[in-house]
Amino acid sequence: MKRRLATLIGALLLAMPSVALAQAGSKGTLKVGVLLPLTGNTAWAGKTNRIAAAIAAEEVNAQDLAGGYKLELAIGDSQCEPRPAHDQAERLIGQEKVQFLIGEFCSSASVAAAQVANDEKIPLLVNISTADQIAGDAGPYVFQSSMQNRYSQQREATLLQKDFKFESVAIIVENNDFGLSFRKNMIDLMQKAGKKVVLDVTQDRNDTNWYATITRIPPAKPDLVIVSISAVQAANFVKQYAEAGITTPLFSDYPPPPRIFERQVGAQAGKIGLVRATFFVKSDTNSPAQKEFVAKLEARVQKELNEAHDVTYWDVASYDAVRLVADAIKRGGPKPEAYLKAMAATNIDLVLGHYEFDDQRGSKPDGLNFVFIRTGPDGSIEVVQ
Amino acid sequence: MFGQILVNGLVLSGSYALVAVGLTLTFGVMRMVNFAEGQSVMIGAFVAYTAVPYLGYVGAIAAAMAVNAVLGVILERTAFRPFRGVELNGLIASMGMSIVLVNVAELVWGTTPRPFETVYNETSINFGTVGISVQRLICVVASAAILLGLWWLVQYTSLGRKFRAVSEDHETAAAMGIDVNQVSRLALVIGSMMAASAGALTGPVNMITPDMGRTEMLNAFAAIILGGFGNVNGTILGALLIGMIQSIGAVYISNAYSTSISFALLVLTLVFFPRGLVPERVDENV
Amino acid sequence: MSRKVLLIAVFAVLAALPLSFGTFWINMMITAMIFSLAVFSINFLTGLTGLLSFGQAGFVGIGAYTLGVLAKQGHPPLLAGFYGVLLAMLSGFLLGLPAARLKGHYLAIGTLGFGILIYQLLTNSVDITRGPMGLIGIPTGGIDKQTWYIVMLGVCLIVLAALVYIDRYSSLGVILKMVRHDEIAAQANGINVFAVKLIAFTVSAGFAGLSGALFAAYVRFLTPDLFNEQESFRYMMMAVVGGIGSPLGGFAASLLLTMIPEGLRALGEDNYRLLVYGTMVLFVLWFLPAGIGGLIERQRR
Amino acid sequence: MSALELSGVSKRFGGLKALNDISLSVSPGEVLGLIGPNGAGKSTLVSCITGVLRIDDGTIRFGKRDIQGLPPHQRARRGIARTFQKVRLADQLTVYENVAAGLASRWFSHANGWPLLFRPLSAASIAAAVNRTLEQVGLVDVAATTVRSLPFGRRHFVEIARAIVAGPSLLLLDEPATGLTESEREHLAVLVKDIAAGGCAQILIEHDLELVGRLCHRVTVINQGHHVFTGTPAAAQAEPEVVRAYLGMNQLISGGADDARG
Repeated sequence: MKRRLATLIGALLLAMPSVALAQAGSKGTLKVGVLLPLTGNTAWAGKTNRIAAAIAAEEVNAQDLAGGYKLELAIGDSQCEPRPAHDQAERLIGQEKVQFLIGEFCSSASVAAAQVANDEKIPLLVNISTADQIAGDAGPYVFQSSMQNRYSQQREATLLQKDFKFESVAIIVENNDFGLSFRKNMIDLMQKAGKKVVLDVTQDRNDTNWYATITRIPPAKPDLVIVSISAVQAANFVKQYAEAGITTPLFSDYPPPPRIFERQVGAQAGKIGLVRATFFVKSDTNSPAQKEFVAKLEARVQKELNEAHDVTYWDVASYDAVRLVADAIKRGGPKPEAYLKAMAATNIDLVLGHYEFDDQRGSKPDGLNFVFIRTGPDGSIEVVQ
Repeated sequence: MFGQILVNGLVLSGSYALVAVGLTLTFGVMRMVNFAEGQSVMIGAFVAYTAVPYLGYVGAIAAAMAVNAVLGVILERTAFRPFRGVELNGLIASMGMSIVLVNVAELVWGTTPRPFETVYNETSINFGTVGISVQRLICVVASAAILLGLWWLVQYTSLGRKFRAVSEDHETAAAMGIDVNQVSRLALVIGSMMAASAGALTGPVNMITPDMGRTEMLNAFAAIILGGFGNVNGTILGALLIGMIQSIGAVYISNAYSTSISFALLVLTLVFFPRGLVPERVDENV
Repeated sequence: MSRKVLLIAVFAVLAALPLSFGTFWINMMITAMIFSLAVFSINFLTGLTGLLSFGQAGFVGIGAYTLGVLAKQGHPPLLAGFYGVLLAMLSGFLLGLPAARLKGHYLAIGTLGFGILIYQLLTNSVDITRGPMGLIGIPTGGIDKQTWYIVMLGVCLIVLAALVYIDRYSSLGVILKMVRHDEIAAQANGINVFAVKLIAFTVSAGFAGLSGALFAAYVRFLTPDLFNEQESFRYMMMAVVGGIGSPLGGFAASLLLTMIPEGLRALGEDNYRLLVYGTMVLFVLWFLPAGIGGLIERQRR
Repeated sequence: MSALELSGVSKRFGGLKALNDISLSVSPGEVLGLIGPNGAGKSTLVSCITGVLRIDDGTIRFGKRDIQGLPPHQRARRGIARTFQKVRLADQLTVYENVAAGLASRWFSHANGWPLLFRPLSAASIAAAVNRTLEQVGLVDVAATTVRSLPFGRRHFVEIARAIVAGPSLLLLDEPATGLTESEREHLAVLVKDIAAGGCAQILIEHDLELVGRLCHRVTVINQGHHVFTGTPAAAQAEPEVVRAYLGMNQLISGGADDARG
């Protein structure tokens, strides 16, 4: 607290910030910076991610999973926006003297952090953003453990054709990174598969009024509507889709978090029989490791934020990220070069699935969990594939 | 399909009009722009959401308006009265207030998007090919009613006369013995009650989140300017136009530029009518 | 005179800070000074000429993305930055054509529209800007923060000096102020109000574009979210807190309003710090109606 | 050869005719009084001459040139200067700065005007002109004070200084004596004569007929937008048409004076 007060005063007076400098991790403790949205409209996800990461760190320290080193997390509220993400990456590196970084949630923020990390030569693990090639574009110090858009979209395309009978599709996306890449990839995947794209709409991501778009669906007469829309907006869309009384089957890209989403628009989604892809869903088919994590996190969230929480893919990814960092340290030690080599050689099973990286430092999709789920009329979730 | 587009436009227009009229009233009386209006919408939506289980929908709307009335008084004290005459400072102050309001909301209600369910969401009415949920029908009807009420208030009540007198000229109004401070406070109170109703009426159509209300406010600005700043009738006309243009433009032009489209229309209009479609009175003594 | 000494002392301290500052605070100072250029563009446009603009982020974005896109295509960064400023000025001129006919709030909202249009263009024209996927690895690396800091301080000093000169001492300043105070009187004294406004828009857009180009060159990544309307509002907030007519105040405000939120992180990584921040802005406006610039003026008189 | 010549000038606002077939001329060094009841169209006429309003019929010649097509700033650059009924000064600026602004019409009339704008206000050429004018108008003592802190009367003189600093060939004075003290009024009289002596043509709009009688070589009387009479002040007294207008006017004059005080 004293140091924090010092930071405050140091900043206010623009005084010699040497007082504000964090003492670098003493021998045996390594500082890992975690970039998360803790304020702003995605804070609800960030808050639980933070707890998930904390749990991972505790386990690492308790079970000595980092080769004799202890991990200490330093949190930066990067607000899911590029400018704060840039400044927080700078702060964690310059002030908190972290040796490793994890984050961020939104791709625009991750891009910012990736640039800083690569310039400052501090390894960053992008654990949640799914934009293609963040690591490849940013440079040798950046890895991406989340499944990139292009892979998930290929999976979705193939699964779609197994699960649905359709000749023509309407493709509706939001103009954010996954929306736009989804549109591009999905259109030619569909055409390759000989399906007709009868409607193709991109809507501005700040525009919560989907009626205009929905109005265009019936005249286009698609057999199937597939959408890629961010979590909140997806809820808006489904709500308005159901309200418009359209019966065309609806498939959604991964963003809406299972169960939380059902709590919001479960009834409407059930009415439509919404099917969507997801990286993780809490269900009886979960592996023991997953069941254990779910129990642990939900209890902890109940205790700290005192709210009933349903574990999301983002929570799992945050937990796994810390474990991945620890594992790389264990095998390579904290020296950047060795650490990066070790990270590249990663081959480990964690909660979400099996992690390996390709030569572009992006995670290989094969090992990772990816399923289709359908929302039942009562808002329940059944795993389709 | 076109009928459906018009209906969508009408719903949009309704919510824009409620926000815009609130803004325009404040501006007319105080010559100041309330940048926290969007956040007033948000607060209204959340209050209504919280009150629905206890008071029912109508009661919830009332509760939201009541709370926002208080909010209006607070806004007038913190962001407007101290800055009469230096309106740019007032504008920035209301910006500061909007930051405060968003973060208060995030602390009170959290940032998880909330579904604001009313019984009227489920059922919907169809006129031939044109369908509309009862909730959105309520939006249109209620906003029309509220706007009518405001119009009557401004045109025919003594308060309305005061409003108009003050908007014409502070000094004269003060000389006529009108308490300008009181009138300004009332303008803000009514303004943020309007915002509350907008939030409570459109809230159930979407998820409600602490960062909602921004787009509404931007479009409300467009509507106000289009109509002619400080002019209630003009503003309603402007809102109607913006809503329709957006709904039509989204279908026939592009949906990725919806806000731009309304502003493009706005700028085009301003080129020909630099003071909006229904200009406010100005005398430039040369 | 003592005031001049004080000023020199202040900038001497600023120049000496990197020696003692950690890289993070240097980084914040650099970004703050890049901000201040955009704030200057408002000082010039609104403070001096009396033209409100809520679309400055649009110009910043144009400057930034021109540098980003061209530099990634392999053009020399300096040249790319130069084009960025030029393009910003051109768009400032084009915006001025309709905007110079507008007054007060009509102008404010019209320019706000321009800002939104640019933002949505940057987001949607994926083939050029890569849209929300963002540009990364803009080839302007290899310059260390100390150098950046000194360069920015230099740039700011030059622009600041130029603005203060125009404002307080030059013939141009009087003409701009005439346009601000009373267009009819200005005309009656042979001033072509429309032309002056057009030039004001163009020059101010140039400052904003420069800010953008420098930002892109410094952080080396770009995404459209950096240039949405909220950003324009932030510039305006800094300008007003600094005292709309005072570039010096604007400079101080952009430093403080960038530093303080970071300092407030000591309160914790949650909403409370932003609450404090918002309230603080209110307090400044209550107690310094003329902004920080007002304080400086008081020293002056 | 007259400095300014209006012939058959008419101006309509929608239905009503503000000016109807007005002709007048004023030659270098001459002071023409323009009088008439409030709402007679005096200010409208001034606006037509300065170009704020476009005329519907007739011609306006300034020197050798027909200036109807020109916007206000062009006319100012060609040497038409004016003062305003309601003083229009930048009141946060100093007297010196306000007067210097009057030189704009000269700066811009240079082909290479723009570079000039970056000279300091204290540049010799500017200072010389401004200080000369300040002396002529008698504002040297307040050169460095802001207009805001000047007594109302003296602001009129600042405006006059701003108008004449660039050496115009036509000066339009719109009710300059309103709200002046007796001594200021005398000072104004001297000033007007002085300017005339410099060869500048002047049109003086004024309610104070005594002042008009004293200063003007000729007076033009207009009433409800119609030209009533032009001739020497003395002749004007005798003219029945004018007297009738006067009777109407006298009340209005007092009325006008009241406005000025209020």
